[in-house]
Amino acid sequence: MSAIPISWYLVLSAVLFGLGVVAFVFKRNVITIFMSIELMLNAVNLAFVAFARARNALDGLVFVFFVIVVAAAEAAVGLAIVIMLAQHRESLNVERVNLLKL
Amino acid sequence: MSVPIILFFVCALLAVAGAVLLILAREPIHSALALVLVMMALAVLYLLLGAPFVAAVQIIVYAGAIMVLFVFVIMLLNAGVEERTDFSKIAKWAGVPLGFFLLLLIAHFLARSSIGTAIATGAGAAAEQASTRELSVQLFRQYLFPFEATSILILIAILGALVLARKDE
Amino acid sequence: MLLLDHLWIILALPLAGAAINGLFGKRWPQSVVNSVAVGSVSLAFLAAAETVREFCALAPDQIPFVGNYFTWMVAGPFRVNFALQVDQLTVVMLLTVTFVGMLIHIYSTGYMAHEGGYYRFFSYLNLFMFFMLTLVMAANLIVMFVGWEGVGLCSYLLIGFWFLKKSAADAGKKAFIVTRIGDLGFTVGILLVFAVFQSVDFGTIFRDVSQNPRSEAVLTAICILLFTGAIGKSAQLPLYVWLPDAMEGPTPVSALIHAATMVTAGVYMVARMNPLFSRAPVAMLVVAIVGAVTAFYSATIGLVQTDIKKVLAYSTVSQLGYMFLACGVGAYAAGIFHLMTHAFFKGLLFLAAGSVIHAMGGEQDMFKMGGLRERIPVTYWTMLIATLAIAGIPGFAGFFSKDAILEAARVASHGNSTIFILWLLGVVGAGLTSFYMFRLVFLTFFGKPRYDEHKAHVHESPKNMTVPLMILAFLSIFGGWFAAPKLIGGIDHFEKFLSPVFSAYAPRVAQEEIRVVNPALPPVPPGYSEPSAGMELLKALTGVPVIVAVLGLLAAWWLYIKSPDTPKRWAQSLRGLYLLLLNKYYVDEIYAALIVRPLLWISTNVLWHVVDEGAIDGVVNGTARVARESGSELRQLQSGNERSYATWVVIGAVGFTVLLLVLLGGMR
Amino acid sequence: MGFITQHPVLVVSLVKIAVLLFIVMTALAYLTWLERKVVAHIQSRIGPYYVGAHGLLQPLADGLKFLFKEDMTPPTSDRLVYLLAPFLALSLALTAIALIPFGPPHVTWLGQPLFVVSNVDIGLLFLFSITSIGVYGVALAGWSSNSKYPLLGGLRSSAQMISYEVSLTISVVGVLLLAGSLSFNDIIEGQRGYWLHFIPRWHVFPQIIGFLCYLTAAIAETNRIPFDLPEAETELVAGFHTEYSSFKFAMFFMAEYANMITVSCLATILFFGGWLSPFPDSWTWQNYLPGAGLLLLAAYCAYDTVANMRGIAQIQFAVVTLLAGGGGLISLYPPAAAVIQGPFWFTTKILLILFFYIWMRGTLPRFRYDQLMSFGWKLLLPVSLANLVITAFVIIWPLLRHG
Repeated sequence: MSAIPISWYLVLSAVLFGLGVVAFVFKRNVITIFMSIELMLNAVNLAFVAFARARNALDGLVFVFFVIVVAAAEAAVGLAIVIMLAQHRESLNVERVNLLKL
Repeated sequence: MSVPIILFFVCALLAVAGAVLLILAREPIHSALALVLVMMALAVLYLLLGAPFVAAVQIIVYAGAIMVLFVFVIMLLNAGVEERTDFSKIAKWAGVPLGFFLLLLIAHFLARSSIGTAIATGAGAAAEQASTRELSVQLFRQYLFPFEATSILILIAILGALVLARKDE
Repeated sequence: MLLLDHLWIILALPLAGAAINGLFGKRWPQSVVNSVAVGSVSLAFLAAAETVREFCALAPDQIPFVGNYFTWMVAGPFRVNFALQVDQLTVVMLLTVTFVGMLIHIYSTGYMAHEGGYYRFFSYLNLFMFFMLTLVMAANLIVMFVGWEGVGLCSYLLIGFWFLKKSAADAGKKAFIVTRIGDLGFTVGILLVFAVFQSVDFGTIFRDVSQNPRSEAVLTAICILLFTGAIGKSAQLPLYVWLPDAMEGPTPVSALIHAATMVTAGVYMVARMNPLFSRAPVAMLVVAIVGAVTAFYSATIGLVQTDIKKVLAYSTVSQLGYMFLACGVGAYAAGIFHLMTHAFFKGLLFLAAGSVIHAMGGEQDMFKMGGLRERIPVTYWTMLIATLAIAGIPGFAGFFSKDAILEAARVASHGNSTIFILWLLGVVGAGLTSFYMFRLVFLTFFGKPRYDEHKAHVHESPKNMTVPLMILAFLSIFGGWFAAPKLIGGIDHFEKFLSPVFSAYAPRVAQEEIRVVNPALPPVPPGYSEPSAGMELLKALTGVPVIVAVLGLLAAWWLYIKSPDTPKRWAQSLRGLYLLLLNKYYVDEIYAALIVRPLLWISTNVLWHVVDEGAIDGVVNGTARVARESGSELRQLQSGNERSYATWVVIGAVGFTVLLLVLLGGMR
Repeated sequence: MGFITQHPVLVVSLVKIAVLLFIVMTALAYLTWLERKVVAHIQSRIGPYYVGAHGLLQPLADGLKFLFKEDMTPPTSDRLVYLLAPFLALSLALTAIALIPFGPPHVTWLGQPLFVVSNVDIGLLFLFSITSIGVYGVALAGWSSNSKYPLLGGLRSSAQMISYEVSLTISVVGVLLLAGSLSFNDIIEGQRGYWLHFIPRWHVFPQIIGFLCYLTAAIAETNRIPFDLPEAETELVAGFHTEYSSFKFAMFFMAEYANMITVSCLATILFFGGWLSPFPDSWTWQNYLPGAGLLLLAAYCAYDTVANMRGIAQIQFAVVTLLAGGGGLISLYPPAAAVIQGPFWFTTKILLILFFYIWMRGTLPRFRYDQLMSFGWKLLLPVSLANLVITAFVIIWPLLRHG
């Protein structure tokens, strides 16, 4: 049973994070933007777990735990907001949500 | 080629594919499914990293609860194909390339970083597995306060969601 | 040691009174306001008394007793604690202020009974007490300065108490501004003190100055600057002009602030700083000269005033002059002694005058009074006693103090012609004093009534006004008897009591002087033969001051009882002089011409039109314009488009990552 | 071949998976038969009778019917997802069963435990993670068929499943606290022994509230009556699988029954001591109970064959009789009997619970949707939470008392 370098995991997580960022900028649908945030969080989690493994300390895992919890809370509130948004203006497209625009 | 390495590559591939799909898909549901795919792959990777508990939590909470919530909302709002408006030039011309640049940058340096080259033996080595017991001990001893804090956070989140979703009489 | 450890209580009481009345008094009936105001001050007096009792139990090395409450400000070496102290000098002031203050509060409850803004008046009065006590108990110059300015503020508020009356409001402003001139000097003085001694604590300063010698020039500068403040506050030449106008305020205010306590703050300050003054002979001389000249000068003005309160005002100015004269010749004890007695009889005079005015229904012109003797006997008798006291008739408080001052001046004038002249001025001033005071009494109480019997229904004041009068009258008689034994060659207990304060840090030379004026201090220098008790008494009783006082009395009697029409004839014949005096030497007009108008012109044409409109407004508007225009430019960034925001975030992240990883050479 | 010899685990696992799949599939098929029979008898009907003796071949027939029906996909539907949904549902349902240990771990084959496909030491968590994914099958089916009834059904079921999953999990935690482990084997072994020498130390007794909560939530999870809102035919034709026909429909069908089995397995493990027998080991005769049971069955079948059966049915039943009798005889052979023990008890318990399920279905009416929701959130969740808190306190109490 041979070994997998931690760096592979880290690179993978970096790639996922980058993709998340791209998605965040690229997508226009509020919900999908939300998802891209979740994607970034996941990437970070992967990095955490990898580090935890490398330094074989459990703190990384605990952190993942917290990240997941916070993500859950965020999703709850965020989606509630999204629903409000959808009710108040018929579009989920963030570019149509521009009351702040001058 | 040994089992873990194959597994790793398969999962990594799936994850990246999922992420790309998330970007390319125009149906929100498809994006959601792609994200679920990513999460599954990550869960397997966690198993490889010898963190079965985190893997399970990942699936239960992320795939099983959060993403279901997303799907639910999408179905509720019946969110159709996203329209391709293009109001912000900067997002188009600067954002995406910069995002990729960031991606490559971080990847590059992580690959070169000292901790990156640390070797981890794959999953299956039972001794290497982070035991759930230790994890819980850590969580409830050392990280008790953050734990409580998050519980309060969740409570607040629930209340917030309720207030937002309530029909204003 | 109950109260010594909590000196702040004495301050807190009046402050609390002021706060309560000021905040809630408006809705309360007079009785409640009274009880709060008088109660707080009376308690303060009791507290002071208790403090004094505990103070007397202290060992000499514990004096001055300093109470440090909290560090107020710290800036580098500049460190100020909110500290209070008690020593003999403080004790005298404390008792005087609280006691007279209490009496005047009681008096006011009667005098102000029919006035609007009753609660406001008492709130101010209590506030004044608070600041005055702060001033008196301060253990360093800064805290003292707080009290100093505070009493100034209260004086302003109370002079302008009837702020609807323009003259009152103006008088208030005048008092404030004029004293401000002096305070400028005082402030600079304080700064200089700090610059020289690196501290503002009295104890530190005095120890320092007594141990290592300082250049006399610097000390002189300091003392003169501080004395400027005193000039302003205690209405000496040339800044006395505000005090007569201050009579616009209610009479109790004139009594408390402009006779008994506040105006004497200057004297107190000089006495307090005696270790410095004693080392600056030139400054001392200045103090003496200013004092003596003021004493004489304002006495002359007092001769011809017709307004009863104006007369008292000028007499106050002149009495203050005497105190400064005393300090100037190094007889601080005598000065403080006179301060105390003066607080009694001048307070009494004002209150009595107030009672007269009250009786006359607001009439203040003495030539519209007369023959009130039978109508208001209590007022008459008390006022008579006060007059005898101020005139320096033997046996009354004023006699002892004024005698001590003149005696000190006389002794100091040995082989010093300047001081001899000052002494001369003082003596003549004393004569004038007794003259115009008796003129006041005769005009007011004797002769036939010169007012309309039917309009003014004259009536004696109520108890709460007359009782304080009587108490003060008692004090005006016996308040000076501490010094009585000296008359028969014995010890002046008052001086003896105060001597620690003035001798502790006194320089060699100064000690000589003090010893001369203060036989209590052995050893007696050679060539000074101890005369017999009888001789001493005789000398004291037939001393020059007494003689001139009696002469003044007789003159007044002759002019205003015997042949009342003589003054008019003299006024006719000496018209120029008369007018000059009547118009107070035209000082106000001169000031207006020399200072006020140019100032107004400058501030209108230069400060207003050029500096304010041009520079300041220009800067302000310019800033606003810059902000607005840059804002309208930057607004472009705020597209309100979430995706562009996201992109900015990404750009920032990339920049930061590059910085972190590339510049800091990756993670190794 | 070398690869295989290197990794015996793979071989064994593959074989076990194959066998399990076969068993479970048949079990599913005959579960439908059982259900129909029982309900029929509850309603004093006969139920499937003519296809095979006692309708024993009915499931087979149904299966064939499904296979040959036209498989239509609505044109407006989202193809990929439409296909994905049933596969997801069924595959997940079957995967879950792979975690269930049907017998004690010490019975091994090639060094691998025989009665469980994958022996994970936090099996429970994994089981939950798999079941939690199960929602997608329904939700996606509802969405992808792009018509209103399925959409509503999908919405309902996803909402319902999320809601009840919470109380399901929480109601189980009580048991976890008692067992102090997430591994099925530990949990089961923890229930070995007796109170007062005759009451088995099963968790049902201390955790009775937890069990009731679990049962309710489980029924809701599997969309069974009285919680089968997602396919409430009176309101929305057939709920999320309205648009599905033929074999895809069958997949949903099987998935539902598979879920039932999983859930009852879990109930058995957590509350009824899994493969442990209710009797003390000292009663050695209990080793012969399986054999005896099978022989009794064989006897009955034999009688039936002779008495009532005619024609083909008679032959079929003879076969059944022979199978039962043979099985009985084999399991009377002591080593076999010892091996059979665990699975025997396990299946017995499962069968009882499944019977209960069907019984419920025959008895109870359907909830209204708002009732369902308020019941889940306002009654079930608080109760299970209270149960959890009380259990935790009872466990902690001694520690609190002395250090």
